[in-house]
Amino acid sequence: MDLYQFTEGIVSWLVGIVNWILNWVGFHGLAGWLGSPDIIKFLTLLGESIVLLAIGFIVAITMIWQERKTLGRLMDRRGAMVVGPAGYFQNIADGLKTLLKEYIIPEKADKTAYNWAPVIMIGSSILLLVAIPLSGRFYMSDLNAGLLFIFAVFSITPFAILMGGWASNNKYSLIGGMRSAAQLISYEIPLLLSMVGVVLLSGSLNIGDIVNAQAESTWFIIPQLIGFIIFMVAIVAEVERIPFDLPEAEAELVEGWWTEYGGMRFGLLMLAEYFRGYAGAAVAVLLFLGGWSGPFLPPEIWFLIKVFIVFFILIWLRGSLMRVRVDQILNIGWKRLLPLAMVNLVIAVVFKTLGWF
Amino acid sequence: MAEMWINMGPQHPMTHGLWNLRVKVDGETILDAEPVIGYLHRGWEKMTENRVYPQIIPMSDRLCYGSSMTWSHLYCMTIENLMGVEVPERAEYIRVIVLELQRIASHLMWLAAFGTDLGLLTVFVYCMRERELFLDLLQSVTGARMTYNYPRIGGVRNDLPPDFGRDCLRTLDHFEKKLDEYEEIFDGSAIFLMRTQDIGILKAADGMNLGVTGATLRGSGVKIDLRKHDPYSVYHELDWDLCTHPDCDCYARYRVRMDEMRMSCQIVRDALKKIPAGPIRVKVPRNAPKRTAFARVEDPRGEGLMYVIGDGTDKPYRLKVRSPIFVTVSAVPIMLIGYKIADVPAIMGSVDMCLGETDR
Amino acid sequence: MQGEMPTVGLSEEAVVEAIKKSFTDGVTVGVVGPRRISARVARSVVYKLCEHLKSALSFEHVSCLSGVDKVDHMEVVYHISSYANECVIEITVDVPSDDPEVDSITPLWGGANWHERETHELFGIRFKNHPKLERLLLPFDYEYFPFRKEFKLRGR
Amino acid sequence: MAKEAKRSRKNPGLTGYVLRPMYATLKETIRATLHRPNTVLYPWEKVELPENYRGRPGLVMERCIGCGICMRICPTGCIELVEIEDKDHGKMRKPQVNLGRCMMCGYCAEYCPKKAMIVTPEYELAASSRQDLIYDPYELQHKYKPGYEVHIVEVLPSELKRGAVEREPGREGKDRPELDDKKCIGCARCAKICPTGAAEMGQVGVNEKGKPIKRPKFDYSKCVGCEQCVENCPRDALTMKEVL
Repeated sequence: MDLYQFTEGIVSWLVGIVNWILNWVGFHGLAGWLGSPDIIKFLTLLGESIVLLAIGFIVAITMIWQERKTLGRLMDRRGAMVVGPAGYFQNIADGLKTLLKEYIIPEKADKTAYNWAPVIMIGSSILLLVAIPLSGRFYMSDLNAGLLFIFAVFSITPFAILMGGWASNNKYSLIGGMRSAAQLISYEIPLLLSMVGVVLLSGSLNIGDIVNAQAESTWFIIPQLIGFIIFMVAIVAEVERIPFDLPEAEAELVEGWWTEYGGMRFGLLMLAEYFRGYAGAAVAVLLFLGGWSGPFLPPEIWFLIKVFIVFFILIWLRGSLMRVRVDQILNIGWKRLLPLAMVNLVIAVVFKTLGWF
Repeated sequence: MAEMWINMGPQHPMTHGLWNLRVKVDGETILDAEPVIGYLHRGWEKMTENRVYPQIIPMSDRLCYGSSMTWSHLYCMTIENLMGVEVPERAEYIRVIVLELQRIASHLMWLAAFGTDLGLLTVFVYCMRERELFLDLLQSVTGARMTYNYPRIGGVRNDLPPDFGRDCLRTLDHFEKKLDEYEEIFDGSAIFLMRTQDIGILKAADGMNLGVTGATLRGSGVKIDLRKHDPYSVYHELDWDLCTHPDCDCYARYRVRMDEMRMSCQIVRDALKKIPAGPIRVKVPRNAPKRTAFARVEDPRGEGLMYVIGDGTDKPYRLKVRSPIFVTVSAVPIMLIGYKIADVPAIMGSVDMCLGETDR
Repeated sequence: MQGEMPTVGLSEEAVVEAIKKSFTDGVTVGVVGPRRISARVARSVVYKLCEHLKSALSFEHVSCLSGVDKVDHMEVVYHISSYANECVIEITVDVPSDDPEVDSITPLWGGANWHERETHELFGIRFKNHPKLERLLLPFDYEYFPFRKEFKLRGR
Repeated sequence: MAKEAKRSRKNPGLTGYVLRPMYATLKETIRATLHRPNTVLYPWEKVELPENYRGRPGLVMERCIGCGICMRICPTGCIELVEIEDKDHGKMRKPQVNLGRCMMCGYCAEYCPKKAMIVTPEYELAASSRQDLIYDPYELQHKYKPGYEVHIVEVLPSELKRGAVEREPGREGKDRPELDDKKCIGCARCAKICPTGAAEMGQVGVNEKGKPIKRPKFDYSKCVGCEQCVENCPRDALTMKEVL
């Protein structure tokens, strides 16, 4: 039983109850319309997306909590600790606080673009969740080219950043937005090239197939170690975390393109940041670390454990590395990662031709 | 992108205080820079003209929040020069010890801020943790954590506490181990080297002409340290070397300060070994003679100088403070021009800003 | 100058002798202590003296430049130090109150730039040939010279 | 002579070098997780203070003689003398401290001749209004513990030259008032104002009209050098003589 059937069951049951009430009241036509398969399908998809959003939200909140606690230990301090068990509800309290903040739009901002940038940001981030399965049975959509879809959606955000940075009418924001565009061209190509090796070995762009291929042979981190490293470096740039968080470089650009966003917009951007962090870690797990495969525990739990471990690496990087400069990220991307990615591709081809996978 | 002026400050994470760096950028490249200061101007020098000599000691603590001991010590030394007072030897040794501990604490605060400027918050907490140990030491001597009010005209306020030598040595041993760890985090990181090497070049000739002093100038390879070349207190009796680095860039300044922390540990150890017994404070006259005097010290940030004119009363006629950062900031444009806007925090972090003494 | 500094330079007496030889009028100079030289200079020769100090006697560094209001006249006090000779010269220049103007030494040492700007705005002493004699610390619309003695503080 | 840089310039690469800081922070993380983190949970636990910690000034009421030295030395001018009813002495002047201006320099305790002003280790001084921060002498009172008072341990320069050892100065180290006999008019204001009773009026003779001529006599063992007599003298007949 997968997520669709599960949700369909619940929806059918609920619709059955409602139909019984409607029939009892006497609205037979409405009950018949509600019971039709199209409506059931629509309601099922709606329910599925709510479940998915809730899970994404919980994972993001947990990630923020994990980041706070882990970063706290990295820095020899405690992190959030007062609200809730071990400070877990602190993020929810912070989220509620952002809701209560004043709603400020800079006077000279381009209002339309300014308002739409966070929407695109959070929208694209939620769209990422659609394509990421938690397990072979817990997914929203099983796309044939799921991997391509994920990275296509990933690449929307620099556009939102550029838009928001331009619309804020602030010099820092503008520079932040421009940096985002510059960063995009530096990491995107090594990222995709590092992925190509995995695609070659598994022979599919479908995420389920890739995971199954790993379950059959071995985790792709073993033949594709170089690819994994390149992927991790590039995904850090992709989700804009600290060695490569140039668009919001705190020390030089205040908060970069976020500078003028306050209140719940800021909260949404923050949430989107962690959605993307979740998506990045999830893709790393799916491509290189065997996805949801693992003994004893349910596959969903295994998947989330692996995601949190990969996210721990991202936090660890943040806790021990400095920010690189904008011209240096181009150097890293083009001069170091790209040749390495080529080498990695050759390795994949050799493995494939030797017939080991 | 067209050229534009960006105001970095007065409220900006890079500033470490309240000042404004106007930079003219073309894209990301800095074409021109102009520091704007004065946001913290308190008229300190004028305020001192209405206070009697001992009352100015706690005020001079407030000149710099990072290293208040050096400033109150400099003030006391200036007034001792003015009054012609001879300070007991034990007091001089105690002063050297607390000054060097203060130097370590100040450099640690600089290192913490430098790490934060480059995007690494972890080091901030680590450095503050170790700074806390030195603050605890200073607190056990002076009774306060930041504004010590410890040196007095003609000596120091009170003697060292009984177990101070033992605690101090233990702290220094622990600290030197931690210093290795910082070097692992900074020097071991390729990103740190990428961010600091060949950035913010200040040639030795430029630096000397622009009046830059202290670790910034020693980072340009000039072997000048006032503790060596204009010795005050008992520095000439202690065994130590000055630290320089020939690279002229941010990395060299970082290296010099790291070496200086080690050297300060050595000075403190040596001073604890050589400290004599005896009186710690001598009574000074209330009124200063009619003449002028000045004193120079090697502040953690550079050369500090105070120039005082006595007019025969118990208040100074004029007290002028030469703050090292005041001059270094005026030399900042030459370090910044031609680099990227992302290098501004690295360069400004490497000169160790302190606005309290700059604006006075 | 990169890297190496001359470690042994002139002694204080030699510096004083050299100044006395080059300047006969308007300069009284003497050694006041170890590594300390004091000089009182007329307004007209201060720039020439500084030029001589910089070029011939290797005084590289302006430590300090302060203005003093002596009610009937003003003074500008230079502390110029030499790394090579390891000594500091304190040059006092008298400036009349009604025409407070003195030659700027910023063309010689860039380090004097902000000191002169500060002295200008706090005491109203003008520095001739200064590249940019503008406000530095005080607000732009400030009308007084707050460090002059005629400016009384409110509190005490 | 100078200490040269230890490390030569490195050619920064991408991998390898990144691992060293990561290893260093990981060690620190494990240490922080196994032991406890370095931070102090402030409202629940507090840092131990050393004995001589300088918090707010305190007052030992019985010792205070109201000489006003603390008021005079205070750099911020936060101490004022106010009149209160004392049980034994009737009206007395005692210090009142405005903690909103106090900068905890400890000068009042250091210069207090009777060690009535002390430094207490209290540092949590937040109040809800500025008025609450003005501590009158009763609020200022604090339980005395040895170690709260500050002593000036200074030697006279003349003794330093003779190679004296450290000691706390007695009365002879204090500055003392001196009388200029010609200016004195015998108004006895100094004797009235003297908080210690060191100045007493004594008859030194009779003038041509047969009225007694009175002059103050100073008992220097009692004098604390508070300068009140000097300040209140209408004819400036008294000056402080410094003992050096």
